Amino acid sequence: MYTETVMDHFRNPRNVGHMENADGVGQVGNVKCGDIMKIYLKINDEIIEDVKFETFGCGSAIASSSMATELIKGKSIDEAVELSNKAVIEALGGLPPVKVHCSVLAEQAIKSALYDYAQKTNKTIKGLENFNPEDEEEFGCH
Amino acid sequence: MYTETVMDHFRNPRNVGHMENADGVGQVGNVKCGDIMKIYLKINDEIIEDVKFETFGCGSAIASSSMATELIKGKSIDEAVELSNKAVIEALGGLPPVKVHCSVLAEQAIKSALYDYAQKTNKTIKGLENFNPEDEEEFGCH
Amino acid sequence: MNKKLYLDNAATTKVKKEVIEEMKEYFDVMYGNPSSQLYELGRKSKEAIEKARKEVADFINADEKEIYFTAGGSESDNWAIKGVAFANKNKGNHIITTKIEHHAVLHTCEYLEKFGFETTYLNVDQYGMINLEELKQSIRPETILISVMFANNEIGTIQPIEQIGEIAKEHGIIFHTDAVQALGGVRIDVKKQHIDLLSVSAHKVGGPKGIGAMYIKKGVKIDNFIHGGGQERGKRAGTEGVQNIAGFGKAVELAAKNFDEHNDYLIKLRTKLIEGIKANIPDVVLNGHPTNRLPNNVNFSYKYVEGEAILLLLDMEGIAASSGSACTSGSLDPSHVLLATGLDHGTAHGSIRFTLSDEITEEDIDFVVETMRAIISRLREISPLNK
Amino acid sequence: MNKKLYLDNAATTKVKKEVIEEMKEYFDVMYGNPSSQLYELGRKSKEAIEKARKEVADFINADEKEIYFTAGGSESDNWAIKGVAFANKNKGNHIITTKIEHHAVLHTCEYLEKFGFETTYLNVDQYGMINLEELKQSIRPETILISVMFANNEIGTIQPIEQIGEIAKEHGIIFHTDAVQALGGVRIDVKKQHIDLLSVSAHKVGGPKGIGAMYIKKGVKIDNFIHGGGQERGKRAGTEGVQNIAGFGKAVELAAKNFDEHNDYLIKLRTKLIEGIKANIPDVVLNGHPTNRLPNNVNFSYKYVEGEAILLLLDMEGIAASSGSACTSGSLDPSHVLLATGLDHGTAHGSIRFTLSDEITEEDIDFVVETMRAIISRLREISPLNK
Ligand SMILES: Cc1ncc(COP(=O)(O)O)c(C=O)c1O
Ligand SMILES: Cc1ncc(COP(=O)(O)O)c(C=O)c1O
Repeated sequence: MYTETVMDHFRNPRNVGHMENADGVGQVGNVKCGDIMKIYLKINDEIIEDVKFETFGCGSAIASSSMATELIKGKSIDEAVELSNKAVIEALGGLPPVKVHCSVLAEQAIKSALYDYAQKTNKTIKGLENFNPEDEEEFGCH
Repeated sequence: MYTETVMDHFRNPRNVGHMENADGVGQVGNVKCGDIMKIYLKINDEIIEDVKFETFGCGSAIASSSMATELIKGKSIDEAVELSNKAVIEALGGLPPVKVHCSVLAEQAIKSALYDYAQKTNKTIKGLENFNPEDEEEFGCH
Repeated sequence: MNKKLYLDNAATTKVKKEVIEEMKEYFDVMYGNPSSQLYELGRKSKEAIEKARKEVADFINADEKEIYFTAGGSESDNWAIKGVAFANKNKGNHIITTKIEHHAVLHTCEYLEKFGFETTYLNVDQYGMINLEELKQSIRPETILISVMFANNEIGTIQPIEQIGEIAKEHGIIFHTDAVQALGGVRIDVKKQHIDLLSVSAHKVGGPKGIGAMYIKKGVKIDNFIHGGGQERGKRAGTEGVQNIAGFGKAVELAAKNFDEHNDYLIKLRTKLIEGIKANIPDVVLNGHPTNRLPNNVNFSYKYVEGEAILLLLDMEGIAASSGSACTSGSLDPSHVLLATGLDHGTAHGSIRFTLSDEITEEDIDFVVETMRAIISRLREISPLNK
Repeated sequence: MNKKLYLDNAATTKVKKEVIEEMKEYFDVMYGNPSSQLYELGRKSKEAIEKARKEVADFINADEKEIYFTAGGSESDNWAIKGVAFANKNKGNHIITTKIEHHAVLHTCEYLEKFGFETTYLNVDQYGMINLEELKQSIRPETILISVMFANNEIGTIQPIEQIGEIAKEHGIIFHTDAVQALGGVRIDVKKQHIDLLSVSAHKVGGPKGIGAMYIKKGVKIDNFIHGGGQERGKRAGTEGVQNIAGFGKAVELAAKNFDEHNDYLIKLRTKLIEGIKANIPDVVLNGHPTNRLPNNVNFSYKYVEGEAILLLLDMEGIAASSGSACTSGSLDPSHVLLATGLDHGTAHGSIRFTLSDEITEEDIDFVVETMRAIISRLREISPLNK
């Protein structure tokens, strides 16, 4: 049911872990729905120097987190903000329809972390003007 | 579903055929129900010297006719009148429940033929006082 | 005893060698539950089901998503009729079917009376064909379902399905057809024939017993029949009989592959048997349509004799067939189908159906004709009728 | 990769060798239709069915005449509930069942709402046991059916069936039990336990998929569910899946023969697995009753991790199991059974069910414990929870 890339990122997730003194942290999802993603960013000169994630969730949630972190690592904030769930799905070689929400969560988690960074540093990030980290709470499960 | 005796009497029915100048003829059943039995009797000195039957019907109808004729052949009228469908079933080694009516038909056919003999000869036969060949028409099928 | 001749293929068929082969591994190698997609055994089972679904869909020109596996023709018929009735009760309570349907349709319609549904049973002519004018005239504003069988199981008559489909469509009425006997013997094209629901069963085409399918055209409003787990895309609950489904798929694949060749051969045999019986046995009546009939179906009534007795004598010669006689079913009346074609009870009692298969040869047909000639003449000697 | 360990025997079982052996000849040797009693092939099929019927009847202390074959547990459940509801509507419209039934029961009860029926869903305690007092208090004058499962498919909890039967009997209410999971693992005695209707399925006890049975106590008022031909003494239409029925009979025969030995062994394995997991993995919750549970069922929740991820990693180690996580079923919520026992959503998402079989050894159990220890600790490292 999962592509080889999904399985690879699930089995050997990249960028797993906690980060002390992160410049931005975002967490989305909730226990009730069975998916929580937490993203930590280390940002230097508008560049995402390092990224870590922790995820509670199914295989595709872990793989989506892993892939999403890979896709933004070393990229500029502007590039990271543009990361869409579609891009994550594409990079994973596809996700089953019932798992698409995992890629959405990954996108949201990264935006959340960037938002947190913007808040902490009093910056505005282009593309996050309308983003509200509270919003996704309203999604309900899936 | 049939005993060996039934199959034997069906395969090699005894006393099949038409009889010219029979002393008594009885026919019961109807085409609608799929069973007609016709019994011919040759009676001499109150003894059934010969008996023939013709039957339109299923295997057990033919076997019942055959067995019933065997059971009364050479017997006295009094004995023949006492032939019950149970005796036919017993002699056949049993009949499936849905086929019991075939043995009833055989009993009725013989009684009918004896009744016909009694009518023709103006005799009364003990045991046939309450017999009415028209009755069985009311049975309906089976 | 002679070679055994199985001539009751409308009752059920031998499971084909290739089908058994296909089924094998799903017993103890690929035995996973198809709902378990998270391990390999489950995924393999699911694949087997989807492969079979495609075979069935392709064979009747349906989309795979429109095929649902069931426990057989009877469940499909029950589902179609009850499902449509209960889902469309707000629209109406009237069903149209025919007098010659299988009991799975007739008894279901009768049962629905207790829920306030009414059924019109269309007449058939002496060949078993319905009258399209009568159908049109039977349609009421509250008619929600027309259920007419594709081909009859006893007399083999094939109905004008495409025209019936058109009439149903014109009136916006759901059209179900019981194609259990038609599968493999007649071209089925659910799109061209405007069919909304269609019932089939594996064991009539060389597949295993106890598995069938229903075609449900996308968008047709129908209630579920077996509620429970999410199998069959939430429309038919119950752990799938994977091995049976795989076998069904294979049987359909084979039927599709050899369709013309197979049926041409059967029609040749059928013609030979019909001609042979007509030429050699007096006082017989061919039941069903002379040409518009299933390739494998030969049904005659033999006057003055009764069907069960014929079957027993045939069995002794190693020939398996079936009869429309009441005596063979334990019921009171002979076949409702034969009576609907206008046969009198007596004649109906003396009917025998032979349904042929690929395994039968022309020599076998000669043997059947000769055997029947002997049996009928013998039973007529015993019979008091026609003397 | 290691040896493959199939630990999802509650989902379905491998078909036993002896069962396959028993089924074989009904495909292409004894392939007759059991309704065709006038030739040998048909009679042989019928005999096979009646032999299997006796096995099933004997195993649950029923009369042969009280056993009816169906397409599986789901059909049996649907038949029991709809059949009783539709046949007894004049007496009342109230059904009592539990919150932890299989969907074949729950969705059927929900469906019946549209026909005016009402259902009370009994609560269960943390172990999954119903409360007999609550049952008694739920009974109304219009209650026509109590349906309580014998043993639960997810957590293995066994209900006090005999007491429930007594209560139903006292009140003159029909008692149905879904014994699909109980068959083979718990002693079933329909007389002693006052059971009126009971559902079972072959594929949970080493038989083939797509065949089941219903016990209907003599005299219980129930409508037919699949209408049509006269099969199953006129109570369940459709050409019988003879090969499947023969296999079911054999599977039951084997289950009856090795009952104690088999279950003692499973309980030994179960105990070892439960103790092993408790001793080696922190923050786990045993789901279901500690002792009053199916011999082959082990169900734990592992906090801070999600079930699908566990299953995927187990699959890589060659272990097949199942989970109560929503992610494995495509549904929104985790298992309704686990939630009914009071688990919070998060914990419920992290539940894994192992269901054992004879083929599993004690060494296998050690391997499972060690594998689970590694998997859980790895996933907890990835998890943001409990840090
Ligand atoms: C408790 C219970 N009831 C009913 C069923 C349904 O049985 P089947 O899959 O044979 O339809 C199952 C198994 O899936 C079950 O575990
Ligand atoms: C026309 C027709 N409909 C329905 C059925 C029922 O199919 P099944 O026996 O698979 O339930 C049959 C066969 O028995 C049939 O011939």
